[in-house]
Amino acid sequence: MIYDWLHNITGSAIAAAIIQSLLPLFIFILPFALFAVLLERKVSGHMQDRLGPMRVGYHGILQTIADIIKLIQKEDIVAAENDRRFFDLSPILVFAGSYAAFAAIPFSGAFIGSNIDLGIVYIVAVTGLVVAGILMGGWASNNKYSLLGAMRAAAQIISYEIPTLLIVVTVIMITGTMNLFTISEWQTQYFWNWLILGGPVFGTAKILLIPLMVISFLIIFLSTLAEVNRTPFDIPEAESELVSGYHTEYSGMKFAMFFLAEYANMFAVSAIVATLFFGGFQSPIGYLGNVFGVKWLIPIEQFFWFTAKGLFFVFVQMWLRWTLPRFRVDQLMAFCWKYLIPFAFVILILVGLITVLL
Amino acid sequence: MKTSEEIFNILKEKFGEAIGELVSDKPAESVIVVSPMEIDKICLFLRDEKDLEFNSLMNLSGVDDANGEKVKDENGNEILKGGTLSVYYHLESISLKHKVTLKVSTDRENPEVASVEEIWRTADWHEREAFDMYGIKFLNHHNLIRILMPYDWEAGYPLRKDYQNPEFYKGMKVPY
Amino acid sequence: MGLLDKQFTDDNIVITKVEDLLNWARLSSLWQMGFGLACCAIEMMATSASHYDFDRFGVIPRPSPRQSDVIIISGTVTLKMALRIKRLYEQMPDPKYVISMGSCSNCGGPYWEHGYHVLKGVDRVIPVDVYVPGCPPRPEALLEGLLKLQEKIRSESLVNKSA
Amino acid sequence: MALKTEEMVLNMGPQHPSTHGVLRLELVLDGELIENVIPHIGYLHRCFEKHCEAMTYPQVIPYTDRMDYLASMYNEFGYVVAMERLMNIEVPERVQYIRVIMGEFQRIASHLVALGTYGADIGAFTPFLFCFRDREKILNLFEITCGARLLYNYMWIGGVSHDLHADFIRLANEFIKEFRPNLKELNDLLTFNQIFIDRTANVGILPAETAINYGITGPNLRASGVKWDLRRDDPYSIYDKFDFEIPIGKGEKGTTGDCWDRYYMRVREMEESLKIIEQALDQIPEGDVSSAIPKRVKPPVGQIYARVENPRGELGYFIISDGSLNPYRIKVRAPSFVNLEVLGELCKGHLVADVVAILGSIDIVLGEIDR
Repeated sequence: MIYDWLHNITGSAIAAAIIQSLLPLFIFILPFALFAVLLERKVSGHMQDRLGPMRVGYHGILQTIADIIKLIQKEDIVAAENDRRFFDLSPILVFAGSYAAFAAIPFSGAFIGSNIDLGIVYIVAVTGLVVAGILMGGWASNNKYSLLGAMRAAAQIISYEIPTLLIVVTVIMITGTMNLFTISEWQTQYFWNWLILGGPVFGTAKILLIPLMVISFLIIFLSTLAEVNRTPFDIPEAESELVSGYHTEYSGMKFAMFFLAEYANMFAVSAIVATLFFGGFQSPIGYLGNVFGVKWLIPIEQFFWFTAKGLFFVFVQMWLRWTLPRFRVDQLMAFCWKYLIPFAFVILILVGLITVLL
Repeated sequence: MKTSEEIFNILKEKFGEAIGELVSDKPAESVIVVSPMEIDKICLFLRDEKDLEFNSLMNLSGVDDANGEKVKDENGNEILKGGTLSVYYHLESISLKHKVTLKVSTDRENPEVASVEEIWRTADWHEREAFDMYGIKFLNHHNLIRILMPYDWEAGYPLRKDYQNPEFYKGMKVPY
Repeated sequence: MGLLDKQFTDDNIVITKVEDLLNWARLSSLWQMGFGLACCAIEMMATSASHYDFDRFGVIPRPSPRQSDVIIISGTVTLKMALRIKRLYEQMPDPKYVISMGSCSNCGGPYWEHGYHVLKGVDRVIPVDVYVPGCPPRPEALLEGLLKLQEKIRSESLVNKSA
Repeated sequence: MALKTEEMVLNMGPQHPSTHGVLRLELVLDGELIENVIPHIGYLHRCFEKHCEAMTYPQVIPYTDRMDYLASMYNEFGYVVAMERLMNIEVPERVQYIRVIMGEFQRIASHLVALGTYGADIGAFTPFLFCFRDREKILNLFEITCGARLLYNYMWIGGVSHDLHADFIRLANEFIKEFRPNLKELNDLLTFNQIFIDRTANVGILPAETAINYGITGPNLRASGVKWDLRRDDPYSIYDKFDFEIPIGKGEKGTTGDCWDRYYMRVREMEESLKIIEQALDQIPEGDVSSAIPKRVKPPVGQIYARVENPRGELGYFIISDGSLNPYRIKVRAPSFVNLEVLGELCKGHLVADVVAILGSIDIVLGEIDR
């Protein structure tokens, strides 16, 4: 594990912990956010018969870097009517919420920020901070659009946490653990052992589980989509209605933090979906490291598979964003309370029965 | 289908004095001149009478007739004194497919016309526009305020023929 | 200008290099305020659309003035609108730029003489960086205007304010 | 006892992503429910009518372009029809055909913008760009005809400024062939998307009675189920020579006269326009396009109200001539100006998001509202 290795070379538990906690930020979240923003623009461009950024670096690869450097230079506006303290705190809280989630995400067999036993519950809990941040920002902005956006966001995120949690509980019943690392390990090696295909169990249970798991996957994917405010659930920042929702009043780096948090969040929820249903860091087709007997290759391969799966779901999110229109706020709530939650409950009960009886 | 003459005769019979003349010299369309204070009753009749059914007001336009005398004001600008402002109503029946044009003329110094806003809701903004541009006051209009010009525009009614542009508006120079 | 304004008194090699980096970032990421006024706004939309693709230059529309760098005044500015434009301009964070697109916002255009309600040139209320002539300017003209603005930003300096 | 809540007044515009220009809406809200919508217009008042009085008759044409800048060709069309009636000019047949072709192309281009921006209002950004891609091809056709992309000054009193380019008919036919599949693609992507239907069906229902009383015209009136099209009911130019249908709203996905109907009306009108263009391209005769253009436009004393079916509804020109070279008074009956009035009525009891949907479905152009 990285921590032990760091502990060995630094000789200090605190230093090792600090370095380890910063690692995901620097080796993963920041590069990922830079990459994802560009990817978003490229994907949207190509879907719309355009090219997207072309002038900054080869095919615009430096575009986001330019954006960030520019945002650093921008004036940081705090209007007289803003509630200064909360206005400043909000982007930090939002970013912290999505960043903290990365602590429990198992990137590979050798690299997980903190291998806590309550991993999945921790992630769901800590992303709740985001709601507080958004509400704070919307209120402190003292802008009616921001306020409406924040209210919508709070209602939406809290509602959609329920189906997410129900599905998470379903998964916990099958796997018998809340530890994300163990859940990943449990869906060993090949893709037929992934939970979406019933997990590494055989017989009647597997056949019964497959349709349930497919539906659970759809439910959790949709509800996590709503939790990160992506189309078709992007009503908190609905551009055509609320200008840009809760971050209307933010400029410069504070806005960049919201931006960064959004993309970090996108990956976080993709990672959760991938971990729960698609084998986490496990390769679908076995490891080259095993074939050639090179043990140190395996964690790297695992890291590759994990990011690939995560990026795939991020891509799906973008794909949806540039294809679908947006729900209305009441339809969004109805969708959650009238469809997702009842379905999730039924699945919870059925899976409970299956695990008890078979 | 009814021609303007037929409609004119029906109106003349019904309203008598309030109906003026029928102007119909080619190539112009024929226009029925009516009294500005009776226009609302006439319009209501035109809308509700069975074989007329003018259910749509196509257009309502104010016109400055500029038929008063020209005098110089204290700044040496030419302004018009006296004369009339007119309002044209273009009515149409979507079901019976006939049209008619009404015209009212009112005093330029104190232009007052009865509002037809209650009869056709579309008249609301048209009348506000005529008020905005010519200062014609539509009696019984529920919200007769400026519509295109700023609410605090004080320099008069721009489409009148003797309108003078102000030099400044809120610190911005108006002329080129 | 923004945070770094007036904090350097003399020129040296480090500052020049930093300057280049900062200018490069600014000019390659000009977020435009999604705001159209009149006819020119349609050509501005056409410029953002597939055929001309503003996004190639890093220009994306932002709905909020707080997050935009450049405001394109695309169309006739009326007296009623002028004060709002001034306000929007004031709401944008520094460094900010203005492109005046089309004859109307340059000088009143076809409405210069009898337009009793038209502001004859947006530069009477806010400072303009680049004027794009035309009625309306073709999308190519607007792109050229953007390139001119980029050129202008490239020569900006931390030490001396550009004229 | 109901909880008493305080109303909130939300100002939407003049700078807002989906007010389609510089419109300001004052929304009186109870939470997210609309209690009242008060439109404030005039932010683009460019004094069209004052300019007319100072210009000669042909000089007015460029100003008509700039009113409804999405349908410039049709604005000119209306003005020249009015002037020709006033002056009693017989226009060569080729000119009539060219005008109809241009007018219908303009209708398609204008509807494309309407549909695209409507998609963007609802939250789907991609259809917007697809629509603009197709519109660009129509603009190319206009460009080879008269050299301008947006504001043409093409139709003159008694004729048109240039004859068709030698390649025009071939290119137009190519466009039609390309455009039909694209229209189907738009339908698949947006029109029949379930989320889109949920957002627009049964929203902002406009009954026929109300529509007529408010003077609504064009696609908005037809979507309410009234078969009223000036191309049929008050023919001008040569529209009586073509075979086309007038689609009306049937409430397929909800109630007749809802937003979806108004949206779909435009899709179907584009199909009809394509039919008209195809017929016109087939039948167009040879001839001179400038033979009837008068050297000096000096109409007799009189007044006329002439109207055409603009992409947005009834565009009427009320022209008073005093026998001189300048018009005495031109008043424009702008379809958007009249159509927008009904907004408050439609929005009551809906949510904030619906205001955007309803406003988009009315399809307004501020240049025409404020003139």
